[in-house]
Amino acid sequence: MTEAVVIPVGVSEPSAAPDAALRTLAQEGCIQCNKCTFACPVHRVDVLFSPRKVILQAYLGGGDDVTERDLWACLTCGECQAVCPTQVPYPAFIREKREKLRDVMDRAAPCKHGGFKDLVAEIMAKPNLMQDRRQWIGDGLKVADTGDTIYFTGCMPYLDGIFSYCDSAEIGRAAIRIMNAAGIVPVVSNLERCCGHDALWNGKRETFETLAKRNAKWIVDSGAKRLVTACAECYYMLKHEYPKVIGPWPLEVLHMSELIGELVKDGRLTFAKPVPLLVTYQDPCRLGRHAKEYDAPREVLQAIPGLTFVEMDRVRENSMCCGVGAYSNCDAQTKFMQQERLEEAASKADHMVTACPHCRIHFSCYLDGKPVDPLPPLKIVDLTVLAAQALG
Amino acid sequence: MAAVEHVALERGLAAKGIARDCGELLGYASDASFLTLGVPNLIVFPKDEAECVEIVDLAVKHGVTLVPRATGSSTAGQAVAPPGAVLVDMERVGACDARGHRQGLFVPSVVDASGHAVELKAAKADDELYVRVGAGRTSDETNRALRPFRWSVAVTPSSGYSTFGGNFATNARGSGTPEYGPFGETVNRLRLVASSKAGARPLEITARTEIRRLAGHHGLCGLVTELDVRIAPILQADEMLCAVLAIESEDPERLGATIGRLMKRVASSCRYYAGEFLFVDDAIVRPDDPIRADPVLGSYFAVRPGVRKMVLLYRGRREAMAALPGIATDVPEVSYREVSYAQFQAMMRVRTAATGKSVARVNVPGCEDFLLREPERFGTVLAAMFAVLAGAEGRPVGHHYPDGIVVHYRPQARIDRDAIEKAWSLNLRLRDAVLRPEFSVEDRVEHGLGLALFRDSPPERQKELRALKAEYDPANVFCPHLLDPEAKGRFVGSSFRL
Amino acid sequence: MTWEPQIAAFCCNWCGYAAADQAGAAKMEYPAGVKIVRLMCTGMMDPYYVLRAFERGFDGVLVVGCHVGSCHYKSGNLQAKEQLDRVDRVVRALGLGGRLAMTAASAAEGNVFADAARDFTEKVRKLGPNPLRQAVPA
Amino acid sequence: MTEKRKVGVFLCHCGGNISDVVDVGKVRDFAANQEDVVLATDFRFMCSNEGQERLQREIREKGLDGVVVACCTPKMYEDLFRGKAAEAGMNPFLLEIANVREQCSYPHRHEPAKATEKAKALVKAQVEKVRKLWSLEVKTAKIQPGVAVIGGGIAGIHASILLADLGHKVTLVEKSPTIGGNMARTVKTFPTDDCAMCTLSPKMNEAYNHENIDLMTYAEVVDAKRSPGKFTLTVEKKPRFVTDACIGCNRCTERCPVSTAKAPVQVESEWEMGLSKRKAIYLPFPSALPQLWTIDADHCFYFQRNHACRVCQMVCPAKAIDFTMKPERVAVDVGAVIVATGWKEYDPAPLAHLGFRRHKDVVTQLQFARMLDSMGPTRGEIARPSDGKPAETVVMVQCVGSRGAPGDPDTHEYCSRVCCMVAVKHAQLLKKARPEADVYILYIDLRAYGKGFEEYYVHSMELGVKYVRGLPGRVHPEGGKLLVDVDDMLTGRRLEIPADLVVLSAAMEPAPIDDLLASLHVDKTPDGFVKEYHAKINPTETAVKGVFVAGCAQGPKDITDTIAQAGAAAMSAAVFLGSGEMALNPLVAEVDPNLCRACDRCTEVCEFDAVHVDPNTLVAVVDETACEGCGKCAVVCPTGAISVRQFKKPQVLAAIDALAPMAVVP
Repeated sequence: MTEAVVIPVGVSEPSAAPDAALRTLAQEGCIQCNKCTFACPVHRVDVLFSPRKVILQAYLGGGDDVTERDLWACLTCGECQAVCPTQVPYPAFIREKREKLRDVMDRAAPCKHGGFKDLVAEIMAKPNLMQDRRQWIGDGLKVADTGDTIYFTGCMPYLDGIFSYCDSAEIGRAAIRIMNAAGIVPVVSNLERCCGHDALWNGKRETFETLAKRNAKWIVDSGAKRLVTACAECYYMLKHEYPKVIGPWPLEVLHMSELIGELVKDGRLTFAKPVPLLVTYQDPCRLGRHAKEYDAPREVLQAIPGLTFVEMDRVRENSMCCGVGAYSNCDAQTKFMQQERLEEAASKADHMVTACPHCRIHFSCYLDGKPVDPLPPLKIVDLTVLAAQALG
Repeated sequence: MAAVEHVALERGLAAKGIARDCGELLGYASDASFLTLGVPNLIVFPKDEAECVEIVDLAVKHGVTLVPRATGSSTAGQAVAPPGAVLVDMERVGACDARGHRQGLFVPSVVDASGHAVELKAAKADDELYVRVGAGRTSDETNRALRPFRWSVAVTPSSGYSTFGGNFATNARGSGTPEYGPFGETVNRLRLVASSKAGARPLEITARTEIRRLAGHHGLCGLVTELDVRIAPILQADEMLCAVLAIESEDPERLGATIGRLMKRVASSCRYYAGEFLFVDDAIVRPDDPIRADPVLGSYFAVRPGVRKMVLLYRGRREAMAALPGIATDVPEVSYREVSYAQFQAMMRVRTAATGKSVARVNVPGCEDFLLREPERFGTVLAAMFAVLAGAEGRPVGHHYPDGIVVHYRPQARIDRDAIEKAWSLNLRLRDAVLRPEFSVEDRVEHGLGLALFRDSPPERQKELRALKAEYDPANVFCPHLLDPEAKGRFVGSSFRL
Repeated sequence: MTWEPQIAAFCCNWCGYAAADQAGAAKMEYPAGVKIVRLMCTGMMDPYYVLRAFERGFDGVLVVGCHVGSCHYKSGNLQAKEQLDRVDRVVRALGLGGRLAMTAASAAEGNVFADAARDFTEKVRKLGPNPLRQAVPA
Repeated sequence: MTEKRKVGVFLCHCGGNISDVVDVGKVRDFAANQEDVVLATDFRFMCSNEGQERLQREIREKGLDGVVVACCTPKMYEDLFRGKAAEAGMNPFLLEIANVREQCSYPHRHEPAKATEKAKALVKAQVEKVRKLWSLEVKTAKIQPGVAVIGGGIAGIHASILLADLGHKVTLVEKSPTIGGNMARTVKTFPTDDCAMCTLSPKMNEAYNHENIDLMTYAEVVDAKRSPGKFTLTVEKKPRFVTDACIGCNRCTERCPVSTAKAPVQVESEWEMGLSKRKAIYLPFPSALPQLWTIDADHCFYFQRNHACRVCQMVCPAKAIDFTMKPERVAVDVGAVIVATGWKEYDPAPLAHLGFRRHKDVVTQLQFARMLDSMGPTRGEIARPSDGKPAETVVMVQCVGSRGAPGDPDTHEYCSRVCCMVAVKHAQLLKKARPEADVYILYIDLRAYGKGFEEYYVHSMELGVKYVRGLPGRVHPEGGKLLVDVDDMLTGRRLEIPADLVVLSAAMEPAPIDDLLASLHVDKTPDGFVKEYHAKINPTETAVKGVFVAGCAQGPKDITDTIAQAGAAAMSAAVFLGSGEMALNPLVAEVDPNLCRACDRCTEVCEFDAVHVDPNTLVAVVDETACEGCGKCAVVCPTGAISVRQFKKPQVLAAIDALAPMAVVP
């Protein structure tokens, strides 16, 4: 019972027995149509990179036949899966390959900040950790130690210690402002730890599971009814990956955009102040293709008075990745992907809204540096921050 | 990288800074046909005509065989290279910027029949217009660029991400073919890098007769780099008719005969844009697929056991299809329903996905698709076909073209040697059962003949191809292996031969 | 053995490291828990090193560079300051506040180095062991 | 993945300095058990010949490709040991020092146990680092022969001659029509009172005639590009409109209508500090070099009144006038550049209370110097510019524009250093010429610090020069004189000195060369003078390798010091050029092109202008001749594409991890 019977001329009998990842893949029935390669943002700038090729190579070579470049260059953005006629879960495939191969095929040079974030995650996985992660909140904002709603900040409090070019804490402040405005005093806990997104997607499942269990412990113990996060990655992880490890949640997991939509619907939140901006929206991979949440953010944008919202050409499942996945790959190619996407955005609007702090960071990083080609003026704004501006 | 001429070739490419890969190329050992001739040891990625010229020059100089491939979606083995040959990935040609990065979003340049640039905004619906595109462009990309102007490519092959270069090499058919003919008919101008004894020979071809000759050249004649491709205005909802016809029966012969007669009448009295059909079974869409919940379409997916159910889809200009409702009502076994364009597209998605693309299965090539010239024989053919298919997995689908019915069938197999080999032998039996002149059945018109080009194309076409090749490729660097009637590939999943 | 604060002292080649040599040569004493990592300039002090040191169990991180204006490379020490101020946010959020410090000592100021090493060690002693590190039985 | 290493560890007792405290045996045994360590040995004196031979023997016999010497600070013997290792055939950059003396046995000498533990950690750290190190090659870059000296003052001239005598091809670029600079204006030089021109002229001639000196006057360096070992200067030669055919007969000047009595256009002579007029075609001063006349197109009627006047052309016997001359740009490739752009005199106009420009009889020391010149505008007569009457009472005011209040935009904070002696010199020259004249010097501090200066100063008092401690509150005309109000801080008396002539000792300012410095990427100190590499020990070098500084461009100084520094600069340049090629420090930044995002952040933080993004490849490129290896770029690089050799992340981390306490939560 093996798909490794595939032995073309000149190829020796595959050594390694095909593994789980490969089986998933093959059983999804890859038909080698190459649409994945076509949709792949990495392929566009590095013609040698092709998911189809990687699949066939793994398929014929017996599982672990993956090159280091192919293993780490993938953004796991899922554009390939979105266009695949048979829904081959390529990101999941790469993820499992990374879990399996990272020891023998560690990234030659991970995106530097990624290395830093990984280390923060490693530290947060340690037992007797006493964080003081609420300094960023500042005055005038109400948070609690217990309550119905948890605001899961994610690594946001740490990001400003790494990235000079965008103030990530303002996302958190905006989120709390909005909740306060709707009469919600969210729980922000010092017990919170990294959601483990990067760990999982970079093949450190152990770290991820430790983090997941430690988070689940305090979240469940808190007795809260729902958990909200403004981060696409945290949202995807908590909602879709955590249950696989810790079982079903006793509470509801929401992305900030969903919460805002809900609050606006039942009139607990009103956007009084017009925000006269011309914006377009960047679907974050984790919120969009991975968590299938496309509409909530758009509804929020529509709800903001004075705002003009234009779509880019490639949106929703076909939206283009910000160029960096799980901080695992930022290199000579990345800049071209970001240039391409930002040119597209700039051709439509002067503000690009995203619902993921990380898309925001990666694009801002690009704009902070020197673009490869001249770009029209463009600002990257976080959805939550934008929404908070519309409060009276 | 073994052979000396390859090393020399690779050095030449390096000197010109042409993208190439000579690392592990297991991933290029096959294409969507799952056929292989071996593992190539060099693949080249030209980004424009200039680089194509360099490559052909080097190939002639070093006597290396070139095998062009596009997105690799070929289901017939065009894109696999015999030992010693070099793959040329044409995917970027004319579709990328100076840095070689693919530009998915682009402004289409549109010309008229005589090649003069045209403002698309100002164009009238009945103008004869062409979009000037690189061979690496796809109909998806091009249609996205044309949509704002309410135009689209006249003939769109079922896979919108296959390249125009590939469509021309196989002379592909697709929606639009009933009105405009196969892809080759819609090409008005061609740039081709052919060979001479001395090296590369870039040509510009504008004579329609010559273009028709070259259509379906399977890469034998050189590297196509640019084409003028016919475009057509997008039908608006109110001027469009979308119809779904359905019929079911325990007896495939009766089913086929009835539909065949109906198709013949449609062909003679309607000018339609697309005519597609599929055989529905329970597994054709996932249980959770939203289409099952559709109040109108959902019904088509309920199939009583033991019966064959065929759904036939027509789309076209309302006035050109005025006769269709009448024809349908004349046939009591057939249910007729007009649907919205959205619903039509939903059904088409199922139709496309049904071509042997299902979970937990690999597709076994072989009798991939065939053309039935005389619709009245459809019953006989279906009977013969289902007789062989009894108990096998996979489902036939097809197109109804004015010149005949194309049927696709790719058996699927669980991913283990036994299942794959069963499907394989099934295929061979299917060929024997169906590919019979007396049925007026011809092999492979949709995706080209690929490795089977010479074995399966009629003698006169073989003669024609030889003549073409002699004319355009005197250096004989392009796919000579396709001229070998004995050309054989191996299915990567078995030890069988074609 | 009883817990002794373990300090990673990142020293620039021209001032910090030379000052430590001075201190040694002058037989000035400072706690043995202070261990020096030599860098060419504090300008190459990557915030990553700070976290790595803590992750590997150091109780404190001390960065010793040149005085403002006398950096061998003009402004490396200024960049280091900027970088460390930034990463200190992370350090504090991780509950390691006060365990990161930067100071300056010229090549001649062995005493300044020795004092800094002593004072910082005492400061860290008050904070107790790095919580990321297994508590060592007292 | 680095290949398996063969590391040798050598522990030095330092004759007890180490071994009396650190248990060397324990450390040796510990070291022996470290991964990749194939040899751990100890010895009484590693730095002794015997120790070095041991090192080399073991490297040869065991084929070591990594060595850790645990001894005193690397500042002592790192180079020595690396050299020896290289002789023994090992890549010298694979040798590291574990500093167990200064860092263990000395500071922890009362805690031997702890010292020993720490020594183990230090050794382990270096072993781990060595295991991660890469072999490095010392690259060299050919240094372009030839040197450019910018500025034809005494500093530039002196430096040029020295270098030319050493056989270097020198390009001497001077922006004015003649060389000589400010020294030529200063009649006599203190403290010896010998005639400036008499000492300067021979040097000017020597420079002018030297076969190795290519003199470019009336020319300016408009751009400079640097590549490894080479500067390419773009020099713009301004058109003189007079060809080399000029025989110096002066007929043109005599007949030039500009600045004649009735002429509507009067041009002040730069050379005479505006004390006299000059023609539109002129020679700055009689002994100017080259002896080539120059047409000042801004004032010449030919240019200003569309070709109205061609007198000079008509009278020129040599047909040397050519109105069609155009500015001409030439590229000059050199290996070194000496900036000797000198100084200009501070303009006291902003100090309204001193009345400069408001009262004709207020002049600066440089103008006064011209008056003292027997060839000068007044033929040596010290007369009042207002009416030409002889000046009976002359008041000199010190620290004009220098030693100003911090932050005062109109003055400089620095001491201009030479003004005191200039005033003393001029005062006594006047006294000697006209003993009856009253000469006052108003000062705050009189700085006579140089050799023979104090005596010079005392002598001036003997001659009757009057010194008043205090600076004037105001200078105002009264009864045909200028009343100078000053409080004598020593006597407390308020003086009102009726002066015929007030002479302001205006500060030295750097010549305006911002563009030049920018294109050379040389910095300025806050006072605007060229920044030396190190104010104390590299006063003639700049942070840019191959660029040197001489004379007042670096700071105010007198001629003696200028000559001295020019010599030093020439020497530094000669040594630099002499080597013919420069060994490039391998411990500098390098870029991984596969990771570079071309974001330009490295370029922004680099103090040495050593990294640039190649616009074609869009990858950052390090200029190894310029990079100092500080590693700022590595920290700001978002992808880790750029890093400093031997201090790459894995190498530093290896050390950190090895030093870290063992008890870490797994």
